[in-house]
Amino acid sequence: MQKSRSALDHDLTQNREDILRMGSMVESLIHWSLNSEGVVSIGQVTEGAQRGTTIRERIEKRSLQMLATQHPAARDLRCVIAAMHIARELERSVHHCSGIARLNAHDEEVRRYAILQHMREHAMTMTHSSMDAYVRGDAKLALETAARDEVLDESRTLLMRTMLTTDSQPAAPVLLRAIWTAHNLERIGDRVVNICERVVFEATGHLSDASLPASRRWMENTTA
Amino acid sequence: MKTKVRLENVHCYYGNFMAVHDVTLPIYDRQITAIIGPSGCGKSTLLRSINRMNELVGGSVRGSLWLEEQNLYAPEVDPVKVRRRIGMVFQKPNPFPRSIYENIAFGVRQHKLAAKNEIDDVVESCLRRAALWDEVQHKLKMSALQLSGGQQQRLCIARTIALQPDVVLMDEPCAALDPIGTGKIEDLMQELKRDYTIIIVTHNMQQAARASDHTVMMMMRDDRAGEMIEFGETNQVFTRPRDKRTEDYVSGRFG
Amino acid sequence: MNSSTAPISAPALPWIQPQIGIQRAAARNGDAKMTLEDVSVFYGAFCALRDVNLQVRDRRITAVIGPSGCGKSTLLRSLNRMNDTVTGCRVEGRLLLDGANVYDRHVDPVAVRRRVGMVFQRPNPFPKSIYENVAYGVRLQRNVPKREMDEIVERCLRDAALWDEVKDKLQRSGMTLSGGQQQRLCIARAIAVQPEVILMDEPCSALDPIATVRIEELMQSLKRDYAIVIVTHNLQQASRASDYCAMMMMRSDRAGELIEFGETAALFTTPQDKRTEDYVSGRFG
Amino acid sequence: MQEISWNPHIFALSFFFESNKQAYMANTHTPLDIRRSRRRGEDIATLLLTACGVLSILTTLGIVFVLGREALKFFSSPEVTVIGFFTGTRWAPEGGLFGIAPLVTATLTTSVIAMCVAIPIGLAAAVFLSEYATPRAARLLKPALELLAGVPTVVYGYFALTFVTPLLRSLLGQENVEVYNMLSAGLVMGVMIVPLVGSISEDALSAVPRSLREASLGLGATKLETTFRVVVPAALSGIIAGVIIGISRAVGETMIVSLAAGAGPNLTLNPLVGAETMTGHIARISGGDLSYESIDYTSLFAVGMMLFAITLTLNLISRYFVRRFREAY
Repeated sequence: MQKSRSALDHDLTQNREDILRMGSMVESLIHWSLNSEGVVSIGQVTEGAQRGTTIRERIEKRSLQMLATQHPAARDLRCVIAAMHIARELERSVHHCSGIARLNAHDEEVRRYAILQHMREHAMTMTHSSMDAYVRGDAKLALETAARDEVLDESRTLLMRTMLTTDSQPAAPVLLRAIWTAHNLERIGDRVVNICERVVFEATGHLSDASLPASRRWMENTTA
Repeated sequence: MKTKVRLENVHCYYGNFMAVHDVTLPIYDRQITAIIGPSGCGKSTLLRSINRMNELVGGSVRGSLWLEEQNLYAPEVDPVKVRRRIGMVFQKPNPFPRSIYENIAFGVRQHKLAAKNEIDDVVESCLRRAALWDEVQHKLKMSALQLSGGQQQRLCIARTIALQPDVVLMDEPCAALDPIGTGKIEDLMQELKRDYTIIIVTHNMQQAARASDHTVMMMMRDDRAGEMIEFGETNQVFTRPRDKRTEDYVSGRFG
Repeated sequence: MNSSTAPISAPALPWIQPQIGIQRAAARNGDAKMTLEDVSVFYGAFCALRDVNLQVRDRRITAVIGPSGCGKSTLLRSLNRMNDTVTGCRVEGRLLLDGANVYDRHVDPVAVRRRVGMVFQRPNPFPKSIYENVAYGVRLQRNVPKREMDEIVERCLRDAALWDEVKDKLQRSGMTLSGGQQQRLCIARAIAVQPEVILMDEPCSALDPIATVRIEELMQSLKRDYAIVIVTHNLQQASRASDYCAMMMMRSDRAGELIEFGETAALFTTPQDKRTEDYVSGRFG
Repeated sequence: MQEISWNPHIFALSFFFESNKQAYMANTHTPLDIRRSRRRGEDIATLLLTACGVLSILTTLGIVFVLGREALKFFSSPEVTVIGFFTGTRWAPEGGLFGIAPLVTATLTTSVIAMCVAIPIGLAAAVFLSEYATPRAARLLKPALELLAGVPTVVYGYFALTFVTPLLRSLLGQENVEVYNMLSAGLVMGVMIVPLVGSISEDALSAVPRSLREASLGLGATKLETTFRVVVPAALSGIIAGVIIGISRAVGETMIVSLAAGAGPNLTLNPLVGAETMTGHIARISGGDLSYESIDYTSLFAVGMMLFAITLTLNLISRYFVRRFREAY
C-alpha cells in the first residue's frame, strides 16, 4: 500500500516525460537550425515548432485537469505550475529555432561564423543541463546553468561589436541575419534562465530572478 | 500579532499513557489556527486540553497553558469558567432538543448574561452573527433538531458565541456536512475571526488550506504519543512545508 | 482487453455459482452494467427522485455528487432494492441490470442484493470475528468446507488490502479494528459474495485522510473486476477517484434530479450546466 | 416591576446586564474572572446524590446483615447442623428436620417450567415486535404485552388454581395430576414472565443498529437469516440479561406458587405433584403465629439467605454473560 495517489503520480510523470521530450527537441532543433555542414529543411523545423506547440498544449491541458481533479499540494503543486511554465519557455525556444532556421536556411555564410557556432553549442549545452537539473530537481545545477547565460550575452555583444567595427563588413542582409540569429540564440539562453528559475522553484518553493547574482548567492545559501 | 493562548511544553496524558508530547505553540489573537494530522496523533486531545475538556474523561496535562496572562491549569482556576471563556463546537452538531430560541437563551440565562427583557435581542444578535437569522427568524419556536445538519452546526456556533467566549475551539465541525454546509461554516469562521480566536481540528486538508491562517501539523511517534512536527503560516505549510512528513501528508502521500 | 469469449463479467472464482433471478450477460469493459431509464422514487406521496436516466459502466467508477437531500443515497439504494426495506417506498421506471429489469415482479430482491453489493457510510462490521465477518455472506449461500473458507477469507482480505494487517488476529472481533480497517473489512465482506456491482454510500466520510486514500486506492484496484458506484460529499474524492460523475440537485418541489452526467475530468474542468459549475467550484447558492 | 426602580441592588444588576447587552451588540468581550468561586447549589446537589447512592448500599447491607444475623442464630442452635441443612432430604421444622433440599427442588422445578414457557414465547414476541411487526401492529401489541405484566400475581395464582389445574387434570387424567401441582404454577408463572423477558429482549433487539441489518441484507441475506444470524447474536447480552432477570423473578415469585403449587415440602422433581417452594414456605410460615425466638422463626431467615444466595448467583452469572457476550456496535 505504498502506491497512494497513483493517478496523480502517473500524470506528473507524463508531464515530466513531455517536458523532456520538448527539451531534447529544442536541443536538436538548435543543432539543425544552424548546422554548418548540412542543409536544413525549413519544413522540418517548422514541423518541429508545431509539435512543440502540440506538446505544450497537452501539458497545459493535463496540468489543468490535475489541478481540477487531483488537488496537488506542496511539491506536487509546484511541479504542476513549473511544468506549465517550462513548457511555455521551451515552446518559445522552439519558435526561436524555427526563426533561426528561416533566417539561415539558404545562407551558408552566416552559418559559418565561428562565434555563432560557439553560441549555438553553448545554447545547446545550457538547454541540456537545464533539463538535467529539471530531471534531478537539482537547484544548484539550475543556478549554475543560469549563470552561464552571461556567455551568450557577451557573445552577442562581441559579435555586434566585431561585425560593426571590422573593415571587411559583410553585406547588410548577412549582417542583419547574423545579428538576428545571435539575438535569437541569446533569447534561447534567457529562456533557459527562466526554466532554471522554475527548477529552483519546484525544488525549494522560492521564486526569484536567477539571473541576478545577488539572488543567486542568496539561494545558494538557502539550498545548500 | 498578539498571542491569545500560549502552550508551553504541554504534555497530555490519559492515566500513564502519554497522548501528546511536548507541544509549545502560540495561538494568535483573532486568527484561525488549524490543527491537522492523521488519526490518533492527539489533535483532539490537544484541543480539548485547551478548555480543560479532557479532564472529563480522565485526561491530565503537564506543562502550562496560558490564556493571555492567566495560567489555565493554576489551582485557583475553575474549569467551568475556563469552558465559558473558551467555547467548543463539536464534530456532530449537538443542539439541545429544544426550540431554536431556547438553545441560545439557555446558556445566556444560566450565566445571567442578560436581563430577561433583553434575551430576545441577544438571541437575534447571536443568530445574526452565526449567519442563521435570515433562515430561522420566522421559526424560532421550532425544535432545533428539525434544522438541516449545516444549520444545526451554525446554531451550535451561535450558542457558543452567546456565552461571549474569547476563544472558540472547533473539533472537525464540518465532518458531518455536505460541501454547501461546509462552505457556509467556513464563511462564518472568516466572519467570526474578527472578534474571536478560532482553533479548528480538521481532517479535510483543503479546508485547512483555504480557511486557516496558521497550521499546526501533528504526527504520532513510535511510542504512540502525538507531537507537533511543524507550525507555520498556512500558505507556507501547504506550499513549502519544511518537514518531509508534512510534505507527504499535505500532498496526500502516506506511508 | 476482455474479449467476447469471456462470458462472465466478474472473475469466475470457484466458490459461488452464478446467481438466480437474473442471468448474467456478456459484458466488456466500460459497457453499461446498469441502465436507469426514467427512474423515479417515491416515499408515499413524496417524490424523492424524478426521471433519472443514467448508465453505470462496467469496470468503471461512477461517482454521484450533489448537495444534501438531493436524493443521492435514495438513488444508490434503489440500485440494489435496499429501499424495499423502507415502508411506503415505490420505484417507477426501468432499472436494468445487464438488460433485465431489477424491479420486475418475479425478481427476488435478495438475489439482486447478492449481485449488487453495498458498503455503507459508517463502517458497520458485524459484532463477530474478522473471519466470521467475511465468511458470513458466503455461508448464507452454501456450506463451505473449512479449508475452502479459509482460502476465501484470505483472498477477500487480500483483495481489500487488509490481509497483512489482520492475518494474525482473524479471530478478534471486527469491532476492534480502526475505522479505516473496519471499512476495508466491510469491503472484503461485500466482495466475498462476489457481486458484480459495488455500491458505496459515502464510504470515507467517517475516516481520516490516510484511511480515505487507502479506500480510494482499493477502489482503483477493485474496478478491474467490478462496476463501482460511489456517493460522496467530498468533491475532491469524486474528482480524483472516479471515471464518470453524476451531478444531482434538488428541484423546487424537493425531488432530486440528475442535472449532468459525464466523464469526471470533463465535468470538473468544463461543466455544461451552470449549477454544476457553481457546485464543483464551491460557489453555492 | 415597580420595585425595581428603587431597589439599588437590582438597579445595579440591571446596569450590569445593560453593559452586557452592549457587549453583544459591539462584539466586545467582557473579561471574565476564571478563578474558582463557591457554587453552593452544585455542592448541595453532589451531597444529596451521594447520600442517595450510599442509602441504597446501606439498605442492601442492612438486609444482608439482618438475614445473616438471624440465619446465624438458626445455625448456632443445637438442633441444626450446616451439613444437615444442605444434605437433609426433609424439611419438617415441627419434627426438627431442617433439610433445605425439598424447598430448593420445588423452586427449581417451578422456575424451570416457567422459563420453558417464558423464554421461547418472550423471545418470539420480542423478535416479532422488533423485526417483523409493522409499526401499527407494534403499537397495538406492546401495550397488550405490558398489560400482562400489570396483572397482580394473586390473580395469576387463582387463574392457575381455578383454570389451569382443572384443564391439566382433564387433559392428563385426574389420577395423575394432584390438585396442587408445580406444573400449573410453573406454566402460569411463565406466562407472567413473558412480558418481562419479551420487553427486555425487545429493547436489546431494537438497540441493534439498523446499519447491521442493512449490511446483512446488502449481502443478500433474507430477513430471517438477518434476524437470527446477525440481530439476535448482536443483542445476545441483552437477551441473556432479560432471561436471567426472568429466572430471578421466577425464583422469587411467591403468590402463584403458594396458591397453586401446594403447601407441604416435598422432595420430588415430578411436576404433577404438589410441593412447596422456598418463597411459598416463607409466606406460609411467617403468616402463622410464631414466637420470635423459636427455631421455626429463625429457619425462615436461613431459607431467605439461601434464596438471596441463589438470586445473587444468578445476578453474577448474568453480569458475566453480559460482559462475555457484549458485542459493542
